[in-house]
Formats: sequence, C-alpha cells, structure tokens
Amino acid sequence: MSHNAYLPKLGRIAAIKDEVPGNRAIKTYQIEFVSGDGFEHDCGQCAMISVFGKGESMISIASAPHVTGYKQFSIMKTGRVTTALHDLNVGDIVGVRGPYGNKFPVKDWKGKNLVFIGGGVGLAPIWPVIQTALHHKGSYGKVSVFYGGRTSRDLMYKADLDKMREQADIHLSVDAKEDGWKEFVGFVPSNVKDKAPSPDNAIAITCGPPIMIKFVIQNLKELGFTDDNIYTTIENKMKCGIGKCGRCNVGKDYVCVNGPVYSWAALKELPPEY
Amino acid sequence: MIDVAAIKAHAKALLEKGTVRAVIGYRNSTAGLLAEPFVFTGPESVDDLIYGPSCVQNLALYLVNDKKERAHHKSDDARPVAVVAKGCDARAITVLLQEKHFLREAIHVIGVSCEGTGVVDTKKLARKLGGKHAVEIDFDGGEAFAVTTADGVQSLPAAEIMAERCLECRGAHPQLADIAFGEAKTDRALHTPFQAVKHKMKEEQDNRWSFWARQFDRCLRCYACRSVCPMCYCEECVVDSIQFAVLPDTTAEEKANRIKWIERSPNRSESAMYHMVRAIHLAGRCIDCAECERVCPVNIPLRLLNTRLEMEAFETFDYNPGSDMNAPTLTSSFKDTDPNSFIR
Amino acid sequence: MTKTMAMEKMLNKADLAAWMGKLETHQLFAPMLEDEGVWNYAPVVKAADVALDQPNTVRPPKDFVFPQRETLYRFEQVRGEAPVLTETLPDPQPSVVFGVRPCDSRGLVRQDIVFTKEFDDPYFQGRRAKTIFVGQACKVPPSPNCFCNSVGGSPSSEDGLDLLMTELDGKYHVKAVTQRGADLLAKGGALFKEASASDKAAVAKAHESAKAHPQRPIKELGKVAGALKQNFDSKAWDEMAKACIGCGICTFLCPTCHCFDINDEVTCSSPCKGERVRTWDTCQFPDFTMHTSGHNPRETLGSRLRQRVCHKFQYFTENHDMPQCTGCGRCISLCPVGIDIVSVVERLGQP
Amino acid sequence: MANVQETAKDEPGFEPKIVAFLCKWCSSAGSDLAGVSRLQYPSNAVPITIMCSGSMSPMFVLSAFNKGADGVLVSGCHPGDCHYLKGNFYARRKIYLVQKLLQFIGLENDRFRMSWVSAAEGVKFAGVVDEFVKDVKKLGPQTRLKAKR
Repeated sequence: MSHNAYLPKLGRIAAIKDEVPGNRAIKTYQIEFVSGDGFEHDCGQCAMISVFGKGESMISIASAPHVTGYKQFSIMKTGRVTTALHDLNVGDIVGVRGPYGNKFPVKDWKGKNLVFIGGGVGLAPIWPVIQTALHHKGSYGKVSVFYGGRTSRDLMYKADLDKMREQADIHLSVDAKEDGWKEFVGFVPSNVKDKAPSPDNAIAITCGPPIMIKFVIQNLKELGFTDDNIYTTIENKMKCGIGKCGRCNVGKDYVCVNGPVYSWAALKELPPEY
Repeated sequence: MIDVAAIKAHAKALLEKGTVRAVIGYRNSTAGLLAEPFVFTGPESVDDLIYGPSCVQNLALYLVNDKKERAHHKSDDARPVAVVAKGCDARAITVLLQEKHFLREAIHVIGVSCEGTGVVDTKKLARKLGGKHAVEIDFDGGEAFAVTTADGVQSLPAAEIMAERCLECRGAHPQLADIAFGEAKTDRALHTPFQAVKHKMKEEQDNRWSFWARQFDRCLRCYACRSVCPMCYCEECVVDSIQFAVLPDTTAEEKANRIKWIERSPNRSESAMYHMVRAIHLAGRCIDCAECERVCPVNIPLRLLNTRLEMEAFETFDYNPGSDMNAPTLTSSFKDTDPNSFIR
Repeated sequence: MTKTMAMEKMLNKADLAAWMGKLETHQLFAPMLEDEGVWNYAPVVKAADVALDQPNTVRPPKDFVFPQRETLYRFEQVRGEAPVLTETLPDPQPSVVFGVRPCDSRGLVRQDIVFTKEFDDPYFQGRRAKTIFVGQACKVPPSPNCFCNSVGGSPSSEDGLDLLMTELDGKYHVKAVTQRGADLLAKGGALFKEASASDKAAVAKAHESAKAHPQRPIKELGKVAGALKQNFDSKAWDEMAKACIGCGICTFLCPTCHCFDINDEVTCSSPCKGERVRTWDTCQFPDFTMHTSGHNPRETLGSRLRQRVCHKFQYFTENHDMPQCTGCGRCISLCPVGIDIVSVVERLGQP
Repeated sequence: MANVQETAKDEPGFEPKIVAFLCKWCSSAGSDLAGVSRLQYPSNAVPITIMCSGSMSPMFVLSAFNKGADGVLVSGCHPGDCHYLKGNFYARRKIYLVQKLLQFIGLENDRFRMSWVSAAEGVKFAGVVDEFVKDVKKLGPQTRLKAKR
C-alpha cells in the first residue's frame, strides 16, 4: 500500500524569524519533522503547508538540500493560510507534505557562473540554489546575487547576504532613494543592466514579481543571455500539489508537477496563463 | 404575429447609423432547438437575428455582462446598447434601472410582445413529441406553435408546450421599450398567477420539507441558476470561495477573515442555505423569467421557490417587480399597513 | 483491469432480473427516471423495473469513482499541540453499475489516467477497485448531440468497461471485457447461453449499424490539437464565449472532467476540529485560478472557454495521445445558452 | 459566530438553543433589565446584539439554523421608537418575508420569531423567551437546516 499523498506529515516550527514588517510581512520558518520521517528535496521544489482548519498553501522550500535538520520556508502574509501561519508560535505543529515539483538542474551547471536575480519574497525559491552553489564552492564558477525590494525594510535575509559578500558578488537595490542607502537605487532589472553580468559560461536564475521577471528577462537578453540559459519559477493557485486538481494547469503542464522551474526557452512555449 | 423582418430591419438600421454599439438578440444555435443569445455588432451580422418561441433566454443578463466586460476592457464608447426584450426581459431591465445598475439612456430596448403565447418549454415539448426531436419551432398564428421534426411540420397548441411562467405571465407585453413590436393582448386567459406556489402551499409542512430536502440533496451547486439570473449581479457571492474584490490596499487579514457562510460541499444544509439566500435576495426583484428553473440540469423547481416571495410582494405589499423604475424597491420601503400581527 | 479471453454469452431480456438477483454481494445501480424527469443512476430496488435502453443519465458515472464530495481526512488539534489526523479512505460495498454508455466508460479511462499518473490517488482507486461497470451499447445515438465516433470512440466501445451488453431482439449479448466482468457473468450460471456464431454475427451487425448512424462530426481529429495551439490568441474565443453565463454545468457533468477544490470544513473552533474535504471544481468559475493577490490568469469567459476546449482537445492529447472528450454531448445539450464544443472545435480546431 | 453545535440530543431533557438577535437600543436593554430585575426565565437564549433590527441580515438567521440553533428570535424597538427612526419598519418587512420563506420550505413555524421589546420591557422580554422556549421544546431539536458534520 503506497502512502496517501494527501495526508501531510507533521512538522514542528523550530524557529521563526521576522524578515519584513508591515501589511505584506514576511517571516522565515524553520520546520522540523515531528517523527523524523521527513523527506529529501531538490533545489526549487515546494511543499504544501497545512494549518488545520484554515487550509493548505504551496510554499517553496528555501533551505538547501544539504541542510537536513529542518526545512526552511519564507512566507509572505497574503491570504487565509499565510495569515494563520503568521499567527503561529515556535513549537506549534503544522502539516507538511511534499516535496513537489521539478528542480533547478544544478548538476548541469557545474563549472558555470551563476547570476541570481531576486525581488522581494522571490529570493526564497532561488535561495537553496545560492546555498548549494556556495556550499560546493569549487564546483561552480563565479556567483553573483542581485536582490532588491521596494525599501531596505522590504529586503529579507539581510544578515545572510552580508555574510555572503566574501564568497559572492552581492548587488542590492531599493526602488527609491533613502537615507543611508549606499547601494543601487532603482528597480532590480536596472541594477542588472547597470552591473551587466557577462553571459559567457553563465546561467541566470530569476524570481520575483511577474513585472520584475519580465524586465529582467528583457535585460538579460540584451546582455546576451540565451533563452535556455535563463531560468525562472512561476506560481499558480494550487490545491492538490500532485497534478490532479487541475487548478495550476497551464497548457500541457501542471505547475505543481512539471513546474515551478522553467527555462525561459520552455516557458515561452506555454500559454501565458500564470 | 411578430414581424421578425421588421425587428431585423430596425436592428440593422440602428447599427448602420451607429446609434448603438451593439444589438443583443438571438440567433440560431447549433446545439439544439433553443436560440442562442448573441451580440450583433455589424449591420451585416443582423441577417442571423431570429425571433420566435425558441428565444427563451432573458437578455437582461447580457446587459449586466456587457457592463462588466466594458469595465474590464475600460471601453469608452458611450453609445447605448440595444437589447431585444420580451415582457419578462423588459421587467428585468426595469428592476436593474430601478437599482441604478445602469442609466436609462445607456440602453435601447427593442420590445417584443409575447401577444397570446410565450416561449417553449423543451421538456413539455419532448413529452408531447414522444421520442421525436424537434429541430425548429416557430409561431403559428396567435395561439399555436409550428414544430418541425424529421416527420415534417405540425401545429401544436401553444398552451400545451409553453413554459409555465408564460402561462402565469402578468405582463407579456414589454412596458419598458424604445420601440415595441407586436400587440399588447389583454385577454390572455391562461393560468392564474402564482398557481403553482399556491398549490404547493396547500401541502402539509412536513411534506413540503421532504420535497425541498430532496431538491436540496439533488443540487449540484453548478450555480447555473445564479449565473443565468440577471438579478444576481453581485461582484462576489456568499458561495464564492474567495474574495474577488481585491484592491492594492486589501490586507491579508481582510482576505483571511472573510466569513465562509456556506461550505462548498453539496450537502443538504449547505445547498439549502445557498438557495434560500438567493430566494431572499430576489424578494421584490424576481420578475419570474424562470430561467433558473429552465437551466437547472437536474430540474430543481427553482421557480417555485423564487416566486413564493413574489406572491407575498404582490398580494401582501401590493408590489409588482419590474413595473416602475422610479418606485422604491420592496425591501427599501415600508407602509404603516404592513403586517404587524406576526410580531410578538 | 486485466483483459481476459473474449467470453460472449446470451441472456434473455426477461432473465436480466434473475441475474441481478444472483449478485447479492454487490450493490446494483442502473439508470432510473427521477420524479423530476431526469435520468440518473440510482440503486436498483426492483430488478424488474430496470430498463437499460434509455436516454443517457444527466450525471455521468464518474460519481461512483470520483464523488462530488470526498472527505480526505479528519483533523482535531488543540492549539499548540500536535493534531490528530484520521485518514478516511473509502471502503464502499462492492457495486455493479449497469447501463453505462460507452462514451462514459471511455470517460473512466481518462479519469484512470489522471488519478494514477505521477501520484496514486487512493480515494479514487479505492472506489474504482470496488465498482464494476457494465456497458450498454447504443443502438441509436441517445442524444442528437452525440459525437463519440468523432473522438475515437464508438457506440459499442469496450474501453473502461468490465462487461458490454448489446440488445438483440429480446436478448442481451453480453461480452466479458475483464476478468471481474467474467466472474460477474459466471454468477448468472445457466441463465447465460454460449453465444452462437449467428449471435456473434448479429452483434457485429448491430454494432456496425449503430456506428453508421449520423453523428455530429469533427472532421480531422488528428489535426485539432495543432490547430488549437495555432489559434490560442484568436479573438473568436471571446466572441464564442459572449453567450456563456459562466456556470459549471459543462464541466461538472462531463464524464472526463476531474478538477477539484480542497477545503477545511470546521465544526468546532476550539479544539480545532473538522474535515479536509475535496469537492468538484471547475475551470469555468473565476475563483478557480484567481491568486490570493487578486491576479487572475484566466479572468475572462473567453479564456475559460478556451481552457476547457484546449484542455480536452490539445493539452490532454499532447500528454496522453487521446482527447479528453468522449463525445457524450452533455455539455452541448445541457448548456443553458447553446455553447457547442463541436462547433468550437470545428471553428478553431481545424486546419 | 457563537458555537451552537452541541445541543442536547435526548428529547426528554431537551434544552433548546435559541439565538436571539437583539437591537442594541431596545431589546438588548430590555434583556438586561430582565436580568438585573432578577426575573425568572429560561437561560436558553444566546443573545447577540445588533445595531438595529433593520440591520438584521437574513444570512444571520440562516447561518444560525445551519449551525444548529433550534430557534431564532429577532427583536427590535416598537414601531415609532427606532433609534434610527425607520429601521424597525424595514425589519418588519424583511423578517416577514424570511419567515414566509422558511415556512414554505417546511421549517416548523415556531422556530423563527420576531418581537418588539422596549428597553423598559424586561418582563415582556422574559415572557417572549419563556414562550419561545416552551414552543420550541415541543418541536424538539432542529434538524432540517442544521449542517450534518
């Protein structure tokens, strides 16, 4: 008898960190499996998190596969389930099922330079790839990270990014001028254009608001990145996570199974219904 | 008899002169006997316009949809839209005007009288024809329909295959119209209004409950009754699963705290809630086009439910929905003589 | 289901009730005329009342394997503590469904694909394993909107069935398609006679003449997927959806549609107690795809009509090499405003 | 929403759960008066204060029955006494319609009731509740509209 895919495992919230305050607050959760029978995951995969009585949400796993003690999730407060998650405390138990979806082809990227471009909470889905690349430092080329938010308060993982500066080029940005901000002022795509990372032997990985992704891709192409060297992730409303409920269906794909990771070459082939 | 050619000529002239953006009317459907609502935008397309007993749909719905669509596309064409309206359609438009859903000058009503007949009930027709499929239906004089089957054309008394609501109709001639086709017949000696409701009210309460409980059990919650109702224009309904009106400043808490009044499960209790909410929301607004009942794929007698309060509106409060666009609505008005003895 | 050696038997029509009487280990269902005048599957109360050659049911038999509401599990959680989850896998009484039209059984084949690909769905599988489907070959198309021939099926298709029954003056020809179908047949014992060569010839003829009956045509099925892909951006989608009222009839009553919603139904807030429930859902409702942010990838009626048609005739075909439509015609006949999938495919799905 | 799921299931000791929607200005004050006057009356009514009987949504009535209320009471100011001048007149029409509809689908007549109770009518309030509870007791638990969960 195979395991019932709808039945979640139980996860205990081991740590909660406030990343971004305000109406669209972001908190980072470290969740460890209650009975130790968790699952392994690959970069880019997601998990369904349950708050019983409220529902389930598909969230990308923000920790790297080599981190085994817990799974990390950075969650923005947007609706019923995420608001309930934001009300939880350390020690509270949630449901976790997964891992779902495809993965970033990180093994194919050995020896290549990696350019990460994130906006807002969109740093979370690409975070495990950044961590993996830095963890196996010798296997990959140069790592650069472009990351921006509306204001400096909207940036998450700030301490981690600062620590990372020795190992990677970190290019932060905020949308508008603010006191004490020494880095780039402007939108993320402009920062990318400004720093002009070289497309030679490089892969660009981007995630963020749809409008940001659109212009990032445009700018990357101007810089000479080809469609199959640009990767992004998409999201759609999901319920089952296992390719049955039909909600995330786009073209022949079910994003929960065939996505969320797409090369721009592949994504272009899908109807723009995400 | 309705002069369909004259309706077409009028519609064509409107579009040729450009006095209207479009004409909402009917055309033949490939799906079966009944007509298909269609939005005619060019003068030449009007060649497909039809009118007959197969034109059952209430086109007031498409005025509501047109408004939504225009908002979506941010259309700035200020010309009115024309709509073909039977008596019941015109009553629906009147209610929408009364509720200020759109302005009178935004619509051009092409009224069509049902004269002595009405529209066909395909279920009655199927029973009448036994196993044969009707492929065409038309008016045949003032009191009959000409029905075409594989065996040829036959004339059937309209009263035998007409929709129940037409038999009980109290306003077969559109009161609200910029132009009207057909004559107003005052001697429609068909059924007594509210006959079906009154008949059901005579039943024992427990039997009525068994009857409705069965209907609520059978409901699929496909929401066709809601979708087809011109009065169900709320942007968001209590049965919808999420909040539709999401603005940039809508907070997560607002979305999270949205009350789930009715569960999605097609249980008796939840479906009862759904239909009751709709019936109450239609009080004084339902103009008895009976589209809800017609579209129900499992034949839930929704007209019976929704006309119950219409009967009350008419008989207790002397209120006739769709008769006066300037009158206050049933539930936004009161009289000193309203019933009071039911209150302790 | 395991295929078996073709076993073909004859049953007198009058003996159908007797055969049903021997199947007491199973709950029996057959199409019945409800008081409200619609045909639907209902438990067989009096076997003598069962009439199989009737119009097709309004609700397709997918109800038996994918009911409109299914409890996935129950939960109970005291705040701050671990929840207790109680799995509620279905364990229905074995049942036999009679009178299943070949279009609907081919719908089951498509449901099988969806509910077993990549991940198994134990709720579906639990019900599927306990339900035997007995087909009823069509003599004439039960609806003027039938088009099974146009989508790779036929009025006597055996796909997805355990047994196929064909009416031949006063008798039923019964063919076992699967082993469990053969077992069911065997329970009838002496009621069944071996089909003779002339019986077999008569059946073949009956099937042929049924197939020859004119139906709604889709000319080049093989080219539909490609044409739809080409026409994704066509303005015709919006135009054809003008009449659409946005209800769920076409999808809820489709034998192949499988989309669902999952919700928590809470009966008590402290401790938090309730059920996680799945219910049918449809791509025709705007809330189906709307993100919490308010962004809706399929906001218009036209885009939702396109999703329904393309999912059936392009996406599913690209993935599984068959259309996810079996030509039952329900979505056409039951559409309140006459939206006609055959016409849509003819218009945008042909080269 | 008040959690009124758990009602006594045994007929003999059946204590009906009544949800009473009381207007803030009259009936709610009337109920308070009944309390401070130490009047003896059944404790079956769960009071929910609303701003005006005219603000009473039929959805509240249906939801109360859905969640297991055995009876629902709506109570407001006497005609002419409305704090908002006309709210109770609107309520009268609306509640009348709701009542007719509930009766039509076959909910027992005595399960839904409206009353006029002023702030000074503690005694009347106690009487209304007492009578309501007695009538609903005769009917037993409300099962028709209650969600089976």
